[in-house]
Amino acid sequence: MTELQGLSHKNEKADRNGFEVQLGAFSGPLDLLCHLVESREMNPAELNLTELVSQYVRFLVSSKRTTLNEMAEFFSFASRLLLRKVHSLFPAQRDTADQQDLLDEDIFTDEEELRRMLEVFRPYRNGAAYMAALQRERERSFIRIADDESIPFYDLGDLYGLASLWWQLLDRYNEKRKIGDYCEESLWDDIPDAIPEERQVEERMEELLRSIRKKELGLSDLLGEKNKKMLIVTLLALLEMSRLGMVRITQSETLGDVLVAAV
Amino acid sequence: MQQSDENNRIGLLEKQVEAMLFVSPQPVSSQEIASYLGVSAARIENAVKTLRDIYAKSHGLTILFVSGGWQMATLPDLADTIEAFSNAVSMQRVRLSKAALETLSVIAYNQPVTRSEIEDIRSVRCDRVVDTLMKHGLVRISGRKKSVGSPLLFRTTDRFLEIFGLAGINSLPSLDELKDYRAEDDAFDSLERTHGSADEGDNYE
Amino acid sequence: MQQSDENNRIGLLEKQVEAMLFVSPQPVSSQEIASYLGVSAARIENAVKTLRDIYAKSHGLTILFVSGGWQMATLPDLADTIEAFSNAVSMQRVRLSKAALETLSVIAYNQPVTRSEIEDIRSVRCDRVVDTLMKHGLVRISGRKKSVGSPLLFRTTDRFLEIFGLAGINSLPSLDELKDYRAEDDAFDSLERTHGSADEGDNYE
Repeated sequence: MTELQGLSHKNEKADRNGFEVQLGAFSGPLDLLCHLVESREMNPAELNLTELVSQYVRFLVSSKRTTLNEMAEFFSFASRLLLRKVHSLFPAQRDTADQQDLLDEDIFTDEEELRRMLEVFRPYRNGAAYMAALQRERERSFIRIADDESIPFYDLGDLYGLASLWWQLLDRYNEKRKIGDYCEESLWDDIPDAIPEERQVEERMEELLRSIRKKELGLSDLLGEKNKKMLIVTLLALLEMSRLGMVRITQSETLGDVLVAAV
Repeated sequence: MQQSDENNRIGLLEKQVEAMLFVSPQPVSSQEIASYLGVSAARIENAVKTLRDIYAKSHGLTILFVSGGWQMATLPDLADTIEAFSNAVSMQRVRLSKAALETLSVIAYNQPVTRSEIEDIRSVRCDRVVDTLMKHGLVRISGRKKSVGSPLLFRTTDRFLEIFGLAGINSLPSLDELKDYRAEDDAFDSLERTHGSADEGDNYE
Repeated sequence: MQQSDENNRIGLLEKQVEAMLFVSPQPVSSQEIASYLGVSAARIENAVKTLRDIYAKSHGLTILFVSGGWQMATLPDLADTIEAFSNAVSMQRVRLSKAALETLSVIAYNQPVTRSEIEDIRSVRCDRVVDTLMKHGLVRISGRKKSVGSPLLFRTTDRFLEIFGLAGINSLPSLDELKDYRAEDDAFDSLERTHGSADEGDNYE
């Protein structure tokens, strides 16, 4: 993660017209590719895969405020694009047995295939944009507020809807029994946040900076009382700050407290 | 209403008040509206008066003054029509709130079941919801449980089976039948799977 | 307004229709009203037209045509006022991520459609998004496809039409017509801003 951050810092400086990229603003790899094709005014009929891939990867590298999950998904797509290119340049490798499996999984074979994917995808992307506009317009009008918690309504007769609600409830119930004191947040909190996100680390960095700017603090103060997740995020934040030369970490005596000061 | 200029200005205020009364499920006092719109309560009173006049002239709606506030409602003359209509509509085209549908699912999968058992699973009270379900003929009382306080037991009705197109209560979808769309909640699970053989479309993560 | 009252005078039928639209929590079709009142649907259409004209002239309310029916709502111009007035109205809004909208568009145009068909088009996994859409009641399972593994089929719901202000699924322009549709620059702006606060922890998908 620190590597990626390092790269993105570099890129920001190198790329003068550098526009901010947030993967979260894209719905997926194809959405980003469409955006690239449009913003660079490439002719989809003359898609140059190499050029597109290199732009795509540059985009990913300069991407900001991105969760690791997002990044992973986009890079996985990018690597398949690259692999494809390699195979088209070195067709001989196709014979290797273990490469064969990879090829079978692959979804496109060349520019033609990628172009076809984009062509199929693009109208839906427009459809989504159109629907977003529709929704915004509709949301300017309000209907009467029902006096109970009856929004949203479910059409009766939707058997699968009924069934899935039950299985969700059961999940929640079992979870509740498992953890004893159940609170709705904690369920969602734990799942996607299991891997600390860059954003969390960045936020923590700012917090830490604010507290140590006033006075030098011991590591034990900074790591105290927090939960496990917070602990990891704090450690990552400290490492990153140290790497960037934002803090000075010292230990005055063996086994003494480690002191953290802002530089 | 004499001066066109004044008319227009009052027009916007009236529209705002009208829309507020429309969306609000409870009566709203002039003071409350006034504080939201940043005008005097007296101006609100005037606006409401104008609205009431407009509605009184020729509308199926009216503005009532109840428990210290204004509330939009249907004309008293139409009471019979409207009451019958709203029952008819809600029977014909039943739509349930999430709370109601959840409760229905608990009853369907666990029948016969008591109210406190339902509440245990949903961790919210459900007397009102159960009443709604009974009113719609989706749920019925099927007896009393032989335990302390002998609480009522609830079951789904034949109408329930009909509406959901079920041959019998045993045909309710199992967890397995829904696995097609249910999200894998465990992030690590999906990571692991990319290393193994990628079945279906899972190889994108 | 300055004309005589006669212009604004409406008949009993209009009043009834107005009151019905007022009480109904969901859109009501002309047929539904007609069959209830025992008059022709054409007469109802006319009555609604008269009401719409009256509302258009000087009211804070309007009558929408969504999901095949009529629905009373506040004027779009008053959106800010009403929003500030009542927190509860925000419940009527559904925040969807860009991925969710895209998936919804694939489902809307191809329904009924399986998850792997959606994934073929979007080239990313969609279980989480589909799950979210189902939770919001915008999409439902409509059965199983008769093919290998008999995967579940998904459809949009009436609520989908209501949320997007569509009279029916046919009111969406064809994909061909959208070929050159470009979103205004800020079309997704609000989405990005709320990106971190969607109800799903993992709102990317």
